Amino acid sequence: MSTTARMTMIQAINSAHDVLMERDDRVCSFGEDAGYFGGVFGCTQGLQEKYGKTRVFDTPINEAAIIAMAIGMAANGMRPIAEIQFADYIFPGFDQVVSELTRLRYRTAGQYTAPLVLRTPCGGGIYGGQTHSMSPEAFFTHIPGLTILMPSNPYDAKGLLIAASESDDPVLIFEPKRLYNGPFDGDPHKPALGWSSHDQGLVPTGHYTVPIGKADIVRAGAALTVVAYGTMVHVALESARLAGIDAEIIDLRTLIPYDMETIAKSVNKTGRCVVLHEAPRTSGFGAELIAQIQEECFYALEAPVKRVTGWDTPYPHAHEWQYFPGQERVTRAMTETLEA
Amino acid sequence: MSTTARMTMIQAINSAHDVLMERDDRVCSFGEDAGYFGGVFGCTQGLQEKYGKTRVFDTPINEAAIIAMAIGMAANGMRPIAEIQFADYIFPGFDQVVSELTRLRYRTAGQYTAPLVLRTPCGGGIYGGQTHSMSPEAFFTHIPGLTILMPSNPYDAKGLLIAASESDDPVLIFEPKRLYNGPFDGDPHKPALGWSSHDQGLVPTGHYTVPIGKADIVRAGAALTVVAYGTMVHVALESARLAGIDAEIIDLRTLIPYDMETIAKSVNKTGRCVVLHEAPRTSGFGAELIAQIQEECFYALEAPVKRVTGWDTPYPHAHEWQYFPGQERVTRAMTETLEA
Amino acid sequence: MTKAPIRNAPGFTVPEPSARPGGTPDFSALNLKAQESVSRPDPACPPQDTHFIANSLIQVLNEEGQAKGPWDPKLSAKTLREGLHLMLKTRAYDDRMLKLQRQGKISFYVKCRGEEAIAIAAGMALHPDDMLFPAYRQQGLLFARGRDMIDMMCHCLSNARDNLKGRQLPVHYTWEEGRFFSISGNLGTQYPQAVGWAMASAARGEDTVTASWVGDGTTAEGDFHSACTLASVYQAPVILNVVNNQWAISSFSGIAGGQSATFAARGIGYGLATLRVDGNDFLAVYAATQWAAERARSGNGPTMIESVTYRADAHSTSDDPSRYRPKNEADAWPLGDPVERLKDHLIALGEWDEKRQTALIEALNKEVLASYKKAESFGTLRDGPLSPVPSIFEDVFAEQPWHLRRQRQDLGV
Amino acid sequence: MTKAPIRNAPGFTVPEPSARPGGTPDFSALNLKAQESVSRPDPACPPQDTHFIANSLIQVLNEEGQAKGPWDPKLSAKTLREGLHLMLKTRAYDDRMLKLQRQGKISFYVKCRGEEAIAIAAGMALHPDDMLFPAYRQQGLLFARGRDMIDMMCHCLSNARDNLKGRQLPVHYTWEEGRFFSISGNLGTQYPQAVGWAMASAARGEDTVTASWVGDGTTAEGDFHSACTLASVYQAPVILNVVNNQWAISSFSGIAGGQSATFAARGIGYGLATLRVDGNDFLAVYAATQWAAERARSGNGPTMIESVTYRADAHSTSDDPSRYRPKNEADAWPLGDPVERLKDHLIALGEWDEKRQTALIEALNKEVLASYKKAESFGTLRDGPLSPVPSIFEDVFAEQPWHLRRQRQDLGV
Ligand SMILES: Cc1ncc(C[n+]2csc(CCOP(=O)(O)OP(=O)(O)O)c2C)c(N)n1
Ligand SMILES: Cc1ncc(C[n+]2csc(CCOP(=O)(O)OP(=O)(O)O)c2C)c(N)n1
Ligand SMILES: [Mg+2]
Ligand SMILES: [Mg+2]
Repeated sequence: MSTTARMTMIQAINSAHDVLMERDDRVCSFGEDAGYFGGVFGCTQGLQEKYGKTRVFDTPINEAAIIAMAIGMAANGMRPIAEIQFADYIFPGFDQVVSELTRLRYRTAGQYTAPLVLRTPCGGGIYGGQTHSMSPEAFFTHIPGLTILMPSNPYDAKGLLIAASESDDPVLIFEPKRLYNGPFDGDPHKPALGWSSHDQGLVPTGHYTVPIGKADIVRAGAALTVVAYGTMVHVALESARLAGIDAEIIDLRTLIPYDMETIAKSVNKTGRCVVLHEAPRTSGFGAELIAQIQEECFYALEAPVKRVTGWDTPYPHAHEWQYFPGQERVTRAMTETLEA
Repeated sequence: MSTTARMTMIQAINSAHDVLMERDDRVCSFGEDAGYFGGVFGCTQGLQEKYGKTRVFDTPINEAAIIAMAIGMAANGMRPIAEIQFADYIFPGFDQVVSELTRLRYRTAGQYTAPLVLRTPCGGGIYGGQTHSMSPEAFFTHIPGLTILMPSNPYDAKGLLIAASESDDPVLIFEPKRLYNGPFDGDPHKPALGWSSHDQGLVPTGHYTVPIGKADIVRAGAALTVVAYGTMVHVALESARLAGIDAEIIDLRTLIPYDMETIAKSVNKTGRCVVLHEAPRTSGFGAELIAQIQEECFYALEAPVKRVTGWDTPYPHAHEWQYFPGQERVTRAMTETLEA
Repeated sequence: MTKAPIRNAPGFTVPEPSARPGGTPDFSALNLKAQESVSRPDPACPPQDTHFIANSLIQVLNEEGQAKGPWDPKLSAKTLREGLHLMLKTRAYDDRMLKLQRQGKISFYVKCRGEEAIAIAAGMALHPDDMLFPAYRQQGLLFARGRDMIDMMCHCLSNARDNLKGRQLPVHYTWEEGRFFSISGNLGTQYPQAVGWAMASAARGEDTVTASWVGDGTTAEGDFHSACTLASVYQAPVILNVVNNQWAISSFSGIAGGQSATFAARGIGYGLATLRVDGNDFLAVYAATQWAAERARSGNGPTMIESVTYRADAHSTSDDPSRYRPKNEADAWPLGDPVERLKDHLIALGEWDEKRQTALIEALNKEVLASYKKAESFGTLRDGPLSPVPSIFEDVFAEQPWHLRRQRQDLGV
Repeated sequence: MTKAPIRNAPGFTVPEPSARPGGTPDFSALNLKAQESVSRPDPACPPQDTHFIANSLIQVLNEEGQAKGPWDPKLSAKTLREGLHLMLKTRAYDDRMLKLQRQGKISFYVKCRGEEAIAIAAGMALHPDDMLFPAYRQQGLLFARGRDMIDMMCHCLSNARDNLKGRQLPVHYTWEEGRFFSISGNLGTQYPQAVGWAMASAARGEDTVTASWVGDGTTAEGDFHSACTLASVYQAPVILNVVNNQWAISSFSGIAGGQSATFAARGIGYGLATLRVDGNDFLAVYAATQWAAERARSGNGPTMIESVTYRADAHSTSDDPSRYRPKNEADAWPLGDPVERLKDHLIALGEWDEKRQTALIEALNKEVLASYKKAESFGTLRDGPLSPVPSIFEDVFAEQPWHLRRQRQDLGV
């Protein structure tokens, strides 16, 4: 199938489910409000009607139970895709991820595996307050055995979800909810954009994959390297454009295992680097990237690698835009890095 | 009281409880097997008999419940010290730490606070396999609002625990269980040492504190800086001694908020740095330290900062000493950093 | 080895509500027949003596608006009128706040329409020193405790006078002065904390009781089990309320196990005292709360109370229930509306009339509007003023550590 | 507001066992009187019809060694002898492994003395295709399923033939071929996973049943609640076993809420079928398992079974029970020893005698020793050989990513 269609990120995720479930009856999908209703963001809408209640269904409100159930089903030959309603609510299930999901293959020496996908909307920018805005990816990047993805557009969202479900490893996908209905460049005062005019809003209707472990250079440049993922990719693009900086902007897409080859090649070329994420700074995923960058690119670096991140506080509600690492802070970090 | 006594780390922790409970009847202590039995490592032995069952008691096996109960008690004027039997088992309570404990002061604008201490034995070196060997500190360092400590000897263990309980913030203390009964320099073939001949095994019997947020330079040196904590402090000391390297070795003691002033001063002086921890490498706490060091000491650094860590795998049982970042690996990293 | 008969397993069950949009709701499976004959055990009785109530329903107000049976708390007309007043106030407040959200003045809101009796009756039955750990749908407790409405609105407006400094989403109230704990966005987390709070009170020899509330959906969370286990083991002076309003966003109570057992029955397994009560019956909720409070206060341990009610409105301002349940489902709800039922009772007693009702509603609407005018004068989320920007770096720790100081500087504030 | 009577709260309760070291144990509160008269509902009955059993006790073997009552599974003498054989084998294995741990040959061990009937009878009553999610004290299931003892020992020795490549602590068996899941060091985590497994089986229309086991102490974990909730909502073909052996390391069952209700009663709150069974009665465990398996297999949903037993030995090789319970407590245990009781029954039937018993034990001891000699020839933890060092970097992911490849190189292997 080579037809394409304009899709929002939500539609692209929905389409990925549809493609997967059509092809493989081991694929099933569940979560809080994810069955009949199709999810509070609508990512699984229409699927229960199409595939029936034992393949698409609602779950009790217990994130540990959802993940544990998914592990049991996956170990028993299914390919579950489970939705955690908000990334902020994944922590009751953290133990099932750390102690169980990601160790099963290892501790059984391959006798049992749990190839499943957990999807969860993350990130701020929607006035969601401290319990609907978290970007908790860093916690998960420290867990051996977990593949972690974060798409920044509909095309990648669908292609990565299909790749994730077809992978033999457990995969956690963070979906930046601020991007569900359109790109967001960090400026809350602009009118909201849809995906309809965006390159990556054109999505094949059929099966395709975006490779796990491969970053995407969304803007080639020579002055400095910006490593970003999720919403921050769009903030980086717009900040560079506005400031007229010839940045090479990398959309990581896969957080674990991250594409160090692409990063190192870029930093070795530019000699300067800024790392962005919405999550708090201390022990955020940026720390890992920087530790690795300074190790591999030490002699090429002409300035310290800067990070622009959320603050080390809970995500405040009213001061959303003072918390969110927006264009002003990104531009300043790029400029300072160029001038250092 | 200025008397001192020879204590193991277990005895020092026990003594800290005793001093605290004697002085302040808001202090109470509980955990799985921590009441009548006094804890599987004996850290709270004798306390129930002395202070009674509503101050020292056993809990159901539910780490979320333990932490939640402690939050409720702390918010209601107590000063609980709760034991999590092994750090590997703290994850069922992760949500209570991330979403509740560490946000209470913030989200209530100071109307409610939860000043409490969580203590938990961590780390490897005891053939405990993947569920009795974890060093999960990095997960917690990404949570705003949590003070995190890790002592490397009896003196610090007692002084930090007293400081923690007297702090108005929630404090998580990781206790390297390999050090409970004696220092361990990373060589499993040497006969086990006790604390009796170690400087820091001499502990005041009464009240004193070790300041939170202050690192300890356990060896002054000029050739390079080693940042370590817990068991790795001893491994670093012995590795430097054996290799005859004039390392400046910093025992961090407080992980959050870490003593960047001491680290930066040292690295600016030596120009070279190695960071050590037992936990897996990717997104370990070493990444945060390195990201900050390269930012603050960039122009002083003469070589990339190296990390010596556990591998990005679950902690294997039989190959304990191939996993543990021992003397050979530490020495090699120091040497390579000196030669880089 | 034995050989079991080989049959084709029928797959697993996914519970379904009695009706979806377009269908006809049917609540008969809930067994909500008039139950005024449920006996009232002594509040100091063994828990087992209450377990039959988990499969029954405590009701005081019958269909004729009369108070009947052993659970009648025999409240004065003054108290009943106060209850009605507070419920109507809650409803007037809710309606206004919804409008404000639609106008973009506040970012989010959650109504409790149809569930007013649960918070108001409990709030009145408890002692002012008793501690409250509510969920987000018990705003009535704040009114019952006499919180200033302007303060509540300032919180929802996230303005400069928000006592939470704009840090929390609207309706996530905290009010220390009123012994009202902090509402968490994370479901159920406060339930076991309430038990810890109660234990600390008991350890100090205080005679206060702690009460907490979760929804039917939230009973599925592990923290529900934590609370029940702690309460059972330590016999803490705590009241664990389950507000079964039939829905958890789009999931009906069956998705939390409500088709297999009542939620009150969960308490049986822990040896808790268990009451199941008509949550739309002000007097029944009052009586059950009073019973449980007396039990806890006199050292006889915890009680679980399921209040059976119906979420008459959307889950929140982000929700559209017409997509998952029949539009008329609220009307089909067999337990009626709590406000109407208390009003009818007062009228039947000759202590109230429709004219006073209309006047009261009007007065409350005016009060709410006037309060809002005042609250708005302290700012709105959209137009400010908000709490000072540096406040976002405060209260993370008791004292600001170096890294937060630097981050504040980095923001230039 | 009402004013409750002001009393001094008595503080909270911390449950205590009937006796501590030096004291005299008393198990009368457990209500373990002979209960051979407990009726046996139809396995397809509504869950409620079983709830009375949660507060009773299914027993088949009476004090005279006779099989009585409606639960008697009427097994052949051959099957009974097989059960005895397997229990004795488990015991012989346990005793040898303890010695080996004391000699430093293995790093850790957990015995199941006194609880052999629970695993062996269940293992025999289930179908070989049924799936097992055990805790660490059901090693008997491996024997019941016919696992090679040498393989089990190789795992415990962490040697080159350990099928887990030395990655797990001893006794954390996995055996895919025998449909035996991976034992986790983390308590309770596998319980809700078992429900998920069962749901997948049911979704495919298979007629297999999934069974899982946790200890009394573990029932307190949130995952216990997760499993019960899932089982209740989806009516999965699963058997949820609680092995109540009175202790959780040093904490007696009261610290898990066992003084407030039986553990079987937990199931009532979820509307599960609930059985409480004499765990030291081989026939009773067999019958209960058979009942629950038949129920699940025929699409009638989940069952919770509490097996009441006693942990006759230390928690593990790291434990010293004399520090927290009376030395003679095992002797005071009213339900006796499962091996002795089955032996007495067989003797009473004229199908066994003391001589054969002695001979069997001797033969088993020999078998175990011979197996050990063989197993040891494949290596020990202390002296090797172990699985190859590079294996520590394998099986983290399906394929080794770059960072693990580098780490392997860094280790020089
Ligand atoms: C841990 C967690 N998971 C999921 C959510 C999202 N969520 C918010 S309200 C809600 C439904 C709660 O239903 P119920 O407990 O019945 O309370 P009700 O809204 O009916 O009052 C859900 C799933 C959450 N807030 N926290
Ligand atoms: C999550 C978790 N918390 C704590 C422990 C430590 N621990 C191991 S066994 C045990 C006691 C378990 O008791 P029970 O469930 O009764 O099983 P039994 O040992 O009696 O068979 C404890 C607390 C653990 N393994 N996992
Ligand atoms: Mg509800
Ligand atoms: Mg036990």
